[in-house]
Order: sequence, then C-alpha cells, then structure tokens
Amino acid sequence: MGVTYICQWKQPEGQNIQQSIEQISSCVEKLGAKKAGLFQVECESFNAPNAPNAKTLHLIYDSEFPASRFALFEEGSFLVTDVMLSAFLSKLRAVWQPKKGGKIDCKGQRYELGDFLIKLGVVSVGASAKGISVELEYAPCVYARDCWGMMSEMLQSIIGEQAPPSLPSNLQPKGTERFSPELTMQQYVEMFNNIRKTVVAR
Amino acid sequence: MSDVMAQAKLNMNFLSQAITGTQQLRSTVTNVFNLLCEGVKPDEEEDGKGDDAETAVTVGKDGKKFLQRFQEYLEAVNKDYNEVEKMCNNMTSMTDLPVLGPSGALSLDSIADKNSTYRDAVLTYQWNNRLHEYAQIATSLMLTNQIKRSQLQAGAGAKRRRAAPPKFTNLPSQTVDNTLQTLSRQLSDTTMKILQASGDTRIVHLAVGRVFVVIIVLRSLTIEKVLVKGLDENIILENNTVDLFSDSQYLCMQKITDHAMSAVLQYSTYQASPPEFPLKYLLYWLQSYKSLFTDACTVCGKHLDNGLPPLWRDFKIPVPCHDSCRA
Amino acid sequence: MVEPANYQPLSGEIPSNVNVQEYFLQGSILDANADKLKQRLQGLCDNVPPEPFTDHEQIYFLKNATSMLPIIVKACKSLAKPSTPWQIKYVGATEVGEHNKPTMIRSCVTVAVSNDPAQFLDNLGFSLQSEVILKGYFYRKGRLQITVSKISVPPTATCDTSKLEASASSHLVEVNTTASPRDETAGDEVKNFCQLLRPAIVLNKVDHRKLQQWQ
Amino acid sequence: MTMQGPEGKALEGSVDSLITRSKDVQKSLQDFLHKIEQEHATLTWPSVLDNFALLSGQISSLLTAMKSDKTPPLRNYPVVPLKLSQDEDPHLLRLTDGRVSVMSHAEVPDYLRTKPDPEVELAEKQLIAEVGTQADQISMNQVNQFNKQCNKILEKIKNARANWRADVIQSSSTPVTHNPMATNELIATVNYGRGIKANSNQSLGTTSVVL
Repeated sequence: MGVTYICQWKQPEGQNIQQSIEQISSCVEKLGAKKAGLFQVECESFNAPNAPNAKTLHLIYDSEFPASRFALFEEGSFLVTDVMLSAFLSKLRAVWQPKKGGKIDCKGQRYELGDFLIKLGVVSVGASAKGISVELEYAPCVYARDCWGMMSEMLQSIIGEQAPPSLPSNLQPKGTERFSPELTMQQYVEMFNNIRKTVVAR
Repeated sequence: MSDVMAQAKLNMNFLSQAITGTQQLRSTVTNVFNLLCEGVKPDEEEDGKGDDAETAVTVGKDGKKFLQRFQEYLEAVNKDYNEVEKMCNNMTSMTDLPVLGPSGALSLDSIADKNSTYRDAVLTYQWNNRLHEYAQIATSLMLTNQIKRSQLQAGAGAKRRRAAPPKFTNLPSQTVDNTLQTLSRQLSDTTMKILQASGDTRIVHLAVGRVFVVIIVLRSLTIEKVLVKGLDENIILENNTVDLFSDSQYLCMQKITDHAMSAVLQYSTYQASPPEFPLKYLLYWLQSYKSLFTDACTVCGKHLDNGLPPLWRDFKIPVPCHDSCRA
Repeated sequence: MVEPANYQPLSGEIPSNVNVQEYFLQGSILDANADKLKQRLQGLCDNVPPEPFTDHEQIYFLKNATSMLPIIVKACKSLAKPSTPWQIKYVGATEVGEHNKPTMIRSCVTVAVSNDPAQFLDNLGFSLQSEVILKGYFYRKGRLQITVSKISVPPTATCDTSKLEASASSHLVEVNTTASPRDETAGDEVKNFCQLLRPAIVLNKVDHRKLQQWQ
Repeated sequence: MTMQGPEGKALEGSVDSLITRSKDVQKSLQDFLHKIEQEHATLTWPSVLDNFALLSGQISSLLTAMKSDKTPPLRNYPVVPLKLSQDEDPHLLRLTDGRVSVMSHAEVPDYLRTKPDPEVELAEKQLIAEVGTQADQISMNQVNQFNKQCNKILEKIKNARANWRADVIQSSSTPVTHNPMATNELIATVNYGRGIKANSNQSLGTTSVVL
C-alpha cells in the first residue's frame, strides 16, 4: 500500500458532475494513463444512541482490498478486519445501530500511469450524486514526505490549482511514519463528512 | 517420422545384402581352406608313379596348376571381401539412428505401440540434435564476431590480457565476510545483512534508505544477480526461502533492476582492481538511489516523466536523470 | 496492490454461506486421565497430528440496556504462532434447548483483525472483564473440532484461587462445530462423537445461565 | 421377426412385457450398483436389504410373466446365431449399451446359453445329491445340539441380568475420570471470567503502546 492522497474536486460554477468527470478523465488520459477497471468504496456509519459519549464508527469497504473491511472510529481507533465484520456488528444491534442515511459510496474508473494509480469517483448518497473524488496513489513509496514532490507534480497536472500547495497534514500523522491504509480510510471518511456537510448546508 | 521409417527400411535392405555378402565371403574362404587342405594333387592324367625326378617335374607342373587355382580363389575372396566392405561402409549411415540408450528398448515393446512413448522419444531426440546443431553454429558465428565489453582491451593490441578472469577464485570465506562488513560500514543510509549463506554463495539483503531493498546474490565476491524490490514487498517466501526470481510489482523497481544489472556488467569489466571493487562500486551506485523519490531530474528539472521518477543514474557520476533525458 | 481490478466491484456484503451457529458440548477430565483421552482422540479423529495451541483469550462485556445479560466478545491471540492475526469472537447466549435437541447452540461470529483490538473494543463500549490462557491440543474430525485444554492465569490478571479449586486439576474438553442454523445434522454429529468418548468423559449440556450468574 | 396370426401377436405382447420387466431389473441393478459405488460411506444395511427385496420382487415377476398362460411356449422359439464375425458391430454395441461389441464365437455361447455349462451342471447335481444324502438323523442331532446351545446362552443371560445390580455397585468403584464441578467451573471461567479479574487499566496501557 503506497502513499495515497484523496481530495474532493470542487466543481466550477455551472458545471454538472457528468461534465466535470469527463473533463478530469480526459485530462488524465492525456497524461498517458491507461484505464484499469472500476473501483468502489463504500462507507457505512454506526452510532450508539444510548451511549452519549460514544464516537461514530465508520465501516469502510474498498474494492482495492476485496477481502478486507476497515473499521474507523472518528478520532479513535482503526482496525483492518476480514469480511465478517458486518456480521459481527449486526450482532451488536442492541447497542450499535446504523446511522440513518449513513451509507455513502464512491464509484468510478481506475487509471494506471507508471506506478501511479488514479481513481476518479462519483460520491453518492443513496441514488443521488453529491460530488467528485480524486484519489492518487503512488505505490512504490511508503513515506508520504519522500514522494510528495512527485505526487504534487502529478496532482498539478490532473486537478491544476486545486492541488494542495504543500504536504497536507493528514498525510503525515506522526512525523515520518510509514504510510498505512488507516490514513487512506481517514481521508475517505473526512471527505465523505465534508460532502455530507456541504449537502446539508445547501 | 516417415523419413525415419524409410531410413530404417533402407538399412534393412543393406543389412540383408551385407548378410548375403558375408555368407558369400565365407563360402569362398572355405573354398580356399579346402584347397589348402587337399594340398597339391597330382594331375589326373599323370599317374604319379614315376621316379623322384619325374615326380619333381610333375610336382612343378601340378604346383603351377595349384597355384593358379589358389590365386583364383583368393581373388574371389578379395572380391567378396571388397563387396562386404562396401556394404559395411553403406551401413555406417545406420549409426545415425537415434542412440537412445536403454529407451531404445521401448521400440521392442509391443504394448508400447499403443502409446507413442518411443516415437516421442525419437522425435525429442531429433529436436535435441537439431538444437545442438544450431547452438553449435550459433557459437561458431558468435566466436567470429566477439563483442568486446571494455574499450580498454580493444586498443591494447598484442599486449591485451584476457577479459577479467572470474574472480570467485577461492577467496577464503572469512575474507569475504570481512570485506562485506567493511563495505557495509562505509555505506551511509544503507543497511546490509546476509540473509543466507551456503558455501561460497551468499544472499545479501540491502535496504537503501527509505526507497527500496535490493537482493544481491554473491558468489564469493562476484555479483551473480541483483533484484530491486519495493519496501513493502515480500522477499521471504512461505517456505522460508528467499524469493530470488519474481520481479517487483512496481514498474520503477523493475526498471531499476534492469539498470542495476547493466551496472553490474559495467563494473565487473573494470580492469586490474581488487576483487571487491565491482561490488563496492555497485553498492555506492545503488546508494545514490536513496533520493529516488525526492530528487528531480537534473536535466529537465521535473520529478516525473510518464509517471516514473528519474530512474537513471550514471555509472560514473550517479546523478538522478530520467531514462529519456540522458544524453 | 496495483493489480488491475477488472472485476465489477462487489458491494460489501458478507458471504451468504457463512456458518454462524455453533453446536457444542462441553466437559472436563481430570489431569491424570488427560493423556488417556488424548490417545483416544488421536485414534478417533482425522489422521493428522494433533495441533498444540496456546491461546490468550480476553473476555469483554458490553452492558446492554435492553437485557440483563451483557454482550460478550472474546479477543483471542495465539501465543504459539505469533504470526496469526488477532481474532474477535462474538459469543451469543447459549441455548440449552429442549431435551430432544442433541447439543447446546449459540451464535458465533469470528472476525480476524489486523492488530490488538483492545482500543477498538474500548471505543465500542466494551470493558475487559477477564482473561485466561488456554493451552492444549486441537483435534479435527471432519467438520468437528475438539479441544482439550488447560487453563492458566496470565500475569496481567489477578486470580481468586478459591473459586478455581476444582478446575486446577482438570482439563476442559469441548466438542463443537459451526454450521448454518438450518443444519439439523450438525448437532447429532457432535452428540454421536461425544458418545464415543464415554465413559472416560461425559460431555453434557451445561446450563450456562446458571453459570453466568455465579460469578 | 415378423409373424402372422394370433399366436404372433401373443408372442409379441409377451416379449414386450418381458423386455419391460427385464429393463426394470436392469435399472434397479444399475441404481444399486451406483449406490454401492458412490454412497458406500453412508449406505446402511437396511437400505441394502431394501434393494435386494426390490430386485427379488422384480425377478419373480419376470419369472411369473414367463410362466404365465398367455405367454406362448418360448422354448419353441430358439435363437440361432446365423453369422459370427470378429468385426466390431456398432449396431450391436448400441443395442447393448456398449457392453458387447463383437458377435464372435467367444461371446455368443455365453449370451445365448439356456443351460449352465456341463461342469457347472455337474457340480450343481452333486450338491443337490449331497443335500439329499444328508441323513435325517444327523440333521436332527444338529438341531438338538443347537437348541441346547441356545438354552445355555439364554440361561447365562438371565443369570447376568440377575447379577446386574451387584455389578453396578461394583463398577461404581472404578476410578472417576472427571469431576462435574470442575466442568462447571472451567466453563464459567473460560466463558464468563469467573475467578479471574483482568487488570483492565494495565492491559489497556500496554496495548496503547502496541498501537
């Protein structure tokens, strides 16, 4: 698992989701990236209505890791598990219940360019599309700080000025620690939360 | 297959002819011996009762006749012998039949007619022969057009020595270990450890900075193989042996492996150097990759070229450079 | 990781053929006779050498507003094979069932997890109740699993020896299998196997509800 | 085979019924063989016996059909092999489900046989003769002996039953191998943590280092 950066593509005024996706994918293809299948990330949130100080639990499924599930507490622990996790959580139904409208997913096209993996996805809640995600993974390197130069160069050429100017803080949690799936999932949850918020704000 | 059968038929023909020839030869030889056994017989017209002198005369006369017959017979023998020899010469083509050793006995097995083991064996043998032939031709062709690895030799003319002799010649194991230890102390940002050692062969694991790991197979101090892999890739197989053969899953590591192999070739042709020099050069060269992900190309000033970082390092001055940017 | 994902992504559903029902019988045997039982099991079970195991089990409780009994989850880690992942195991309430039911039944969901789930379980609201180390042998016969194990107390726990007098001299024996709830034969299979171990050991249904209130 | 008249019709009908019956036998034989081969692990003796019963019923119904009044005397219709050949006959192969491929002198006698081999016949005759010569006296003796043995065994069993209670008392003195109290304790400990209290603070402290 290499270094992964995920961000939400902020659509320019007057452009719908379909148009934006087409714009970015043509941009990615121009760079020489090859299509490499589809991807899907699903996230379901749980909370414990009777325990007031319980944190929200996010259960994430990523097609990149088909046999794994990720459990992430907001500002809490993180765990990689096998597929039985959802069955396990359903046994805790008496305490932990899925949040209403807590299901959000992200589907789209994967691209490969050298060792880079680019994923463009449409984020949707239920049946309605809410936003666009851009994911960039550089597989061979496991230290975000080291390969940030390359990643930012690649991001510049994909999303232009929306690329972050310097290494985002959520990519380097504890100094120079190795990159882990946890950081990827955290970014997903963050992005999903942001998208949910903006949807509510509108 | 059919030509083999035809050949066999031809051989059978020759064989039967040769047998007849041999029989012929035998009978003529027997004639000769018979003649010799009977000895000189007086002529039938003479009565052989004359005196000694007369006998001598008759003997002389009879002897002449006898010698004449003897010569006739011997000529016949000679002729037959020549015939048989000719046959034998023809037969030499038979040795061309596949020499299959014990598997030749397969053809005698009547049940084997149903499964084509013998036939397959013959075919395989033929192909093998052909391969051998081609290989020989190829070798001879290549020997006439030898590629020189180093330019030093080309100009050296008569004084030139043979290409650097194989250096795995009997360095004591202790020396090799010491050399490796010294080398590993000289390198910065790079950790080296020996994963496996059996006899002269050592598998060395080299972690270069936070970039990649390298598996180097050493025979004494000669570099046999270099394999570059990502930090998070498996090196140890499930059965606890070192994975020496599967390429890295990352494109850039595969390309660096290729570059490293050519670096090995480059450094191992350096002349008149202590045996550890090729390895030392290679290690320093590999060490220069510690900035693989952080440094931009010195030629174009960019990080990426077609999705890949600056992968090339010159063998003399190892500065980062894209594959396509090196002049 | 960079393998092309040419498949249509699957939604994160659990496989439908998962066996979540555990059919089991439990018993114990005095230490002096444990070896005899092991020989017997070796003969009865599949012809593979018995697998020694040393498992560290942590028992977590989650207080539940709707029911008197807490939700129980065990976190297990093999000490014998440190490379095997942690497991968290939901253990449902044991149903002793009618007389005609051959075995006890409980639902059981096992999840393999990447690292120590203590903090995760803490976030879920579980609290660590107790921990034990089970050391023993594991046998297999078809889909049946048989464990013979000895309990010991890990150094991180405190132990009330007065409550453990009897168990100090016995091995715990459990015969179980997991199957789908509709599988009627699983229970009989367990029961029949247990009959073979008589009279050295009698594996019976044990009233867990009583035991749970004991503590 | 074509034939006119009522006799021909009767023959045809009876041959048809014989064919269907023998097909029944064939089918149940096949089923049975399949069962033996495939399910020998789970096959129970009663179901084997069921199969035998089915087979014997079908065979006896085949025999009754042969003997029935409606069937014209079949011995009047011999089958004569007109042509023997060593070559494979695809038609025959198909007719016999791939069992007989050649109508040759080696095969024909086995398939068209109406009587057993003379040797077999002789052996059978001998056996029957032996059965006949078995004197009544001997068989009576054997029956008596058998009855005597049975009575003895019966008596023994009765005795054993009478002594059973005593045995039970004796057997209780055999060593105890398990302790029900221990069972309960062990289960309570392993499942519900009886008697062992985890020092939760310490445990969490160590794990946070791991994470």
